[in-house]
Amino acid sequence: MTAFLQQLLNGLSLGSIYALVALGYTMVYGVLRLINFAHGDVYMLGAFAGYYASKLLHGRLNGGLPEAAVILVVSMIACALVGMLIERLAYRPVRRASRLTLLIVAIGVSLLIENLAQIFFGADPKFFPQILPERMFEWRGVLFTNQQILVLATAVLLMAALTLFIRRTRTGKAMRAVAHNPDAARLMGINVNSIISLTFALGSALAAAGGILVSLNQPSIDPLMGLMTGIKAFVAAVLGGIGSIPGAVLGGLILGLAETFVAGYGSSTYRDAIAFFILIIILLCKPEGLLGKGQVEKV
Amino acid sequence: GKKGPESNDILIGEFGALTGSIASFGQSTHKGVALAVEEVNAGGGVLGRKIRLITEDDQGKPEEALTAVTKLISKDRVSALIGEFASSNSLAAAPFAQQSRIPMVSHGSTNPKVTQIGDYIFRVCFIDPFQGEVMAKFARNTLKLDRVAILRDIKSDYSVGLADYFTKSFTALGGTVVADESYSAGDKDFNAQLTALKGKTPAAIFVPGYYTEVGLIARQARKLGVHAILLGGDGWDSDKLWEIGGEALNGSYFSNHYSVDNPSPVIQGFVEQFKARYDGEKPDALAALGYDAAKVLIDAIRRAGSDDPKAIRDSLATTQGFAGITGIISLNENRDAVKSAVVLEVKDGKFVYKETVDP
Amino acid sequence: MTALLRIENLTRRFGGLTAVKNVSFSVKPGQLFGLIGPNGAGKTTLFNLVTGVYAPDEGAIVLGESSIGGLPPHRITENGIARTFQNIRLFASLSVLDNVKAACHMRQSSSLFSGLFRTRAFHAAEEGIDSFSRRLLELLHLDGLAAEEAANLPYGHQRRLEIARALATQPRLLLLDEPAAGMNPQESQELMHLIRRLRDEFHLTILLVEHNMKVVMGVCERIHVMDHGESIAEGSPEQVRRDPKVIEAYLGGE
Amino acid sequence: MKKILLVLAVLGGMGLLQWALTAFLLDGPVRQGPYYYQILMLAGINVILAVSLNLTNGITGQFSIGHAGFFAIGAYVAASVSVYAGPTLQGSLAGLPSFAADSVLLLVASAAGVAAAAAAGWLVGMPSLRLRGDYLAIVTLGFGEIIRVLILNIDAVGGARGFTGIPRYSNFFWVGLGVVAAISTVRHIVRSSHGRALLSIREDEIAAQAMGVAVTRHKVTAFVIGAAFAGLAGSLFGHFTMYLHTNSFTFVKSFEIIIMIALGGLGSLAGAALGAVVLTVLPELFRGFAEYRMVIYALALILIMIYRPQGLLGKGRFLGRGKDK
Amino acid sequence: MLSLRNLSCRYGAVQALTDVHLDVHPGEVVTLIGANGAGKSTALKSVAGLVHPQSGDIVFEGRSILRRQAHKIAAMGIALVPEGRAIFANLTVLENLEMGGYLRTRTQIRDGLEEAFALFPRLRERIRQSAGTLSGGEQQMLAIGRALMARPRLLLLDEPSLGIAPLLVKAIYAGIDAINRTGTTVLVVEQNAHLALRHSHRAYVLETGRIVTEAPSAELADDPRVREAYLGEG
Ligand SMILES: Nc1ncnc2c1ncn2[C@@H]1O[C@H](COP(=O)(O)OP(=O)(O)OP(=O)(O)O)[C@@H](O)[C@H]1O
Ligand SMILES: Nc1ncnc2c1ncn2[C@@H]1O[C@H](COP(=O)(O)OP(=O)(O)OP(=O)(O)O)[C@@H](O)[C@H]1O
Ligand SMILES: [Mg+2]
Ligand SMILES: [Mg+2]
Repeated sequence: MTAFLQQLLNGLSLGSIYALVALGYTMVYGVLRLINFAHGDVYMLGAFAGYYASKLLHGRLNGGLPEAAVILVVSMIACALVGMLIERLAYRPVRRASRLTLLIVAIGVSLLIENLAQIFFGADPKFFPQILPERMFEWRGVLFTNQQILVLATAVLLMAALTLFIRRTRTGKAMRAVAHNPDAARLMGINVNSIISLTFALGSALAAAGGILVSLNQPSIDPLMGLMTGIKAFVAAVLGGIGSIPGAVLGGLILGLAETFVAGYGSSTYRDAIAFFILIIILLCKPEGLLGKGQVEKV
Repeated sequence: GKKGPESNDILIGEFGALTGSIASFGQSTHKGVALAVEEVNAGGGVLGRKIRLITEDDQGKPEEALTAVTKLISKDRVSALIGEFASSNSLAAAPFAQQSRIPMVSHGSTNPKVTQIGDYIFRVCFIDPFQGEVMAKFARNTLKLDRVAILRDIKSDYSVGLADYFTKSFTALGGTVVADESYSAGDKDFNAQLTALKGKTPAAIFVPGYYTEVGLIARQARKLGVHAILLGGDGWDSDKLWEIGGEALNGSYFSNHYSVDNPSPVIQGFVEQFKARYDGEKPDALAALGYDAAKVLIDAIRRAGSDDPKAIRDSLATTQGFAGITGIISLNENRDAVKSAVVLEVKDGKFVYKETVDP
Repeated sequence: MTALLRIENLTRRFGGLTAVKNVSFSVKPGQLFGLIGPNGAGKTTLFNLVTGVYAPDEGAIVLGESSIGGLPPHRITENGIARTFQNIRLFASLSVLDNVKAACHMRQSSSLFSGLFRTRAFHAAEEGIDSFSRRLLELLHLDGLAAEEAANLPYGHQRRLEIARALATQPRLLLLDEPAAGMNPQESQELMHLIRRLRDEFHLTILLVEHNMKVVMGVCERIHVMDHGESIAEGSPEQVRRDPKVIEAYLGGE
Repeated sequence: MKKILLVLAVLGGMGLLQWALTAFLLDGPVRQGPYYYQILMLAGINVILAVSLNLTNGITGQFSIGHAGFFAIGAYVAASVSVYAGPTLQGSLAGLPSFAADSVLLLVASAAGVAAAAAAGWLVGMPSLRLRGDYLAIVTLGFGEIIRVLILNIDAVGGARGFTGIPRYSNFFWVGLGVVAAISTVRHIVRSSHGRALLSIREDEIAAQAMGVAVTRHKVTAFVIGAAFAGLAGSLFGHFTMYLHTNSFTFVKSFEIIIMIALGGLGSLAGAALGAVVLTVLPELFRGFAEYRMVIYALALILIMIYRPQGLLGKGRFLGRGKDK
Repeated sequence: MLSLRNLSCRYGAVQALTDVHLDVHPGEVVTLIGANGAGKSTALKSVAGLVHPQSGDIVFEGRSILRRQAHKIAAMGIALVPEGRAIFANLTVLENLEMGGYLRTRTQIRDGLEEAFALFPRLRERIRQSAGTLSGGEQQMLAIGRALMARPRLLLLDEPSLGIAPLLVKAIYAGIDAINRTGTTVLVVEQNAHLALRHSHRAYVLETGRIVTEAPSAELADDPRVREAYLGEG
């Protein structure tokens, strides 16, 4: 029983990482219908931004929460700028081209960031500083840390905040309008370019936050850390119903749980295969993802 | 061809993963190789000629390795090759080297099959069966353990090889392998496997992976209350191991080619030189192997007295008692390095010498 | 004469909304049959039920002797029903000619094998498709635009291309959903001639949804009126025009 | 009659080409010969991959990103046949001259590879092709990863150590024939009523159905044919490199193939072929830049797509945002 | 108020508009009629900033809006009900209407909603339905209602009667009259020329991209050439 609970917690912890990254994926997708493959790399940049920020700050603030907060904010801003820059330079020129063109550009940007990062940061892993001291807890034999809880809580909170933002605020609604019909949105007086820029800024800041929170938990960062996480997060987003914010979190958690239980109780050698298999089965039963709304198409 | 064979340099080709997912290892070995070549050139070269190292990137992909080697051999006309670190890439490239009769010295490919490709293929590292046996003997005879679990990197031939040979030797010595779990290089979450292992209460866990993952594995294991001794192979050797794993690693053991604490002036000289050349970075096992591979090759060229590939091959085959950083290297009739291994204990960021195991 | 199409007690719901409620009528072979009603009455939904886009919740759809309710769309087309769409759905980036040719696939295609090896049968079939498609384009006055990309056509031409494409499936029954929308009076007039001509030349039965009363009253021999998913009247154009229920719900007093 | 002549001409042409390549590149005066030959072979194999994926992605409009999975199946199955059944077969072919015997063995092995990949295509396509867009993409991606993990765990094909000992049966003669076969098959399909049916599915599934196109059947057919050619590419690949490792078949490889067809111009056959060649040659041209090589490559990719969003040879306007409107 | 001067517009090789001159004075309802493909929609899209003409000028209230972005033009008080409706298919009816009032305050939106529902009671019944599942005519109502939410000073309508039942067509044109009375200027493109001429002050006839006639609507309705070509008479 303890082992089961522990695995449940392991799964939630892993899943909340996917969820956190999937949120940004789903946001950008929701607006641009773009699988932003560079998202995973922005997540990596976020972690490195945090790494260098903490090196710079070291000793200037007294550590603890304020220092952690400053590092987090600095990285989020840095990545928001990077996100906007990517959108402006790479995606905007091809926005009206086919979706596949956009996708290829995204893959290109992802490759570019990864390879530049390998050159500038070095290919070997770096230790991410423990900017928030870790504490361990035990409950009925189940062990967990404050950081695991932090990641999970952040994912859920962000999900709620983003959902409210998209549903309730004017800007949020404008985002949805741009997503569905950019030309019509312009007719409504919506500045499509700035909405898209904003979406990227927001998505990238989320990715940065994810990068830092995750690196607290798994304090080894390297230029390719976004590759696998990015793909998994994308899978999670699709599983939950791409474009749906609660879906991203649900998808992430399910993916994390699936991987964990397969590895814990089945065969860890076949972990990825079985986890993907489960996903495929879910998608075959629910073709628009768990919380996705099927594209309404009136004939 | 401006600087083709007309120029008087001796051409050596190197292929490795400078980019891609295993670039951290490829870059490390490249630093070792480059350092060796620079050092020789600074000392006047060999046979009175300079050595020119041509390095090609293979992105860590087998077919790219083959392309890189084809290019090095047919376009650049190198006299000998150094590479690759990953056995899969060596296995992809070696047949062409063999067919073209260009000697190839691998620094880190531990799969026994690599040198079986043909009589032009050599290596300066020990092979999986030996290292697996070293740790099995150490666990069984020195630490007197009888219940050990394995956590292998399923994507790495090196890790899989070590795990298999460890299992074989350890059970032959009367121990039991209580669990065999796996992960894939690049993973960052090992909680599921560790929780599963915890239930089997092993006294030690053999993790024959790379430092890139082992640090995190150690951390996560301790957080889950897994206090088994961690054991590993030369893939552990790196500064980064302690940086990432920290105290969670105290009391772990791994086999390696050499101990940095070894006061031997050769080794200390190498460490100093490496640090001076690369901004204070400490050489890891891969860098040392790259360095040795280059040195062994250059030594063979010197002894051959020519840069003719056939002559180099023949003199490589007679390498005996070469004092490298990673040990005394003698190449046997299978063109594999015969050298002893050391077992090191991780202690507060230092790798402390425990014992030497001879082949 | 037995009916070509019989709709019996057809019902379809969307959530709480009953878009088509217990509708019955039948269309005789060769008839020009009109279906009218206010916006949201359920006309397009009825078309969607007949062509298999939606499955009926209740009721039956019978074409000739066979029940087709709930069959997949391509099977229904095979049975001889073709349609145009109210919201135009052309194959946007294909040429005008290829739009029509694609619709020929069902009736006249050679096997994949003969296509791969370019057998004589293949060439014969391709020639047949080509000449048939061009004849249809001519009929709809689109022959000058054969190479044009469908998406670049103006609205009115797109509507005509939809008709040409539907004809290419060689239907017995043709469903037209607001074919005159976006046409000016003169063009609608031409459309009326065209509809009659199609009926005669292709021995078609036509079921027509249209808000342009000139067109409806001008070509239809019989008209069925729906409102809020239900049938409210049926009869000749004269009868329908004078029906007070129809005037109140749809036509308005003039 | 004309067709037989054409086939003979192609065979003869390829034979001649192979002879010339051997004479000049492999054993001959061209210094970089083997290197060029190597690139030529890989380019040919990539052309087969790109052209076949184009049938699914470009022509039928189904977004598949698991092509490397079929490539892997073809490669491993064909190689297994050669390695495990080869010796027996070789015995019964003892009378033939060696090149003929090799050819027969390669054909047998490739047939197995193609059949296995096609079967896998059917197995994946049947249930999943009713999914749309990115959902289909995920399923195909997952399939590719599943295949990779399964292979990693099969000891008979070397698992993580890789599959060694595969004889080198393929040469440019066979790869060239494969390219011709792939291009002419896809071309013939596209220019037939089946091809128009596939295009109509890409444009608008609902309308296609209404025009009597059996959408699922056509999609699956296209998918199976695409998979079969990926299997052929795999067979030729394994018998050329003589070694297989799953690192050659990750989702990154699938992406590469997609980049090829997008770069060439989605839906354009010549484009797919050109894209494959460019993408094979480009990284080689950038070798001089050492570790900046992939940076330059990525930049080149982005710039090409910005300045030529429809691809090098594409007209491309479909798969655009148009559908949202 | 609005004037198109020498406007020419091309799509690739297709010349959609050539040297078009067109004026709309404050308070007017102006109709633009023409055959299929004459370029009517292109003219409206150019004004709204959705397509960018090659030459000529568009002046709105004394300022050139030729190179302005669509959202800025919208902010100046121009609203377009586009051909094909361009509703937000996955948003609900209410959300679509709210988007129409994107540039306005909450209270203004609330008032606007009431007005839109008064004009099209059907929309109120469908308030929570996804706009994409509305019937064709309902979508058209939504598109018009959404444009009105912005309270534009210049309303551009591209075939507002398209796909609308006869009874409702009358209601829509009555609505246009009413909007016009409250001071909104209207430029309407219409195939149903009878109707449009009856409800407008002046009209232009566009033929293959050129303006061929301009006259008060009543006059035009009597012009025999127009009667034959656009009213389907004779
Ligand atoms: N898929 C759907 N989901 C929910 N409601 C739907 C759907 N399809 C149609 N409806 C509703 O059903 C009713 C009937 O729609 P339908 O399209 O059949 O009307 P119609 O008679 O064709 O109207 P119009 O003349 O305006 O085209 C409408 O109120 C519409 O909102
Ligand atoms: N995106 C486009 N690309 C190419 N040509 C176009 C495009 N849009 C319109 N055209 C062409 O421009 C011309 C004018 O089109 P426009 O849509 O303005 O006509 P219209 O008068 O509104 O016609 P309709 O009454 O059918 O709506 C037509 O010949 C049309 O084919
Ligand atoms: Mg309708
Ligand atoms: Mg128009």
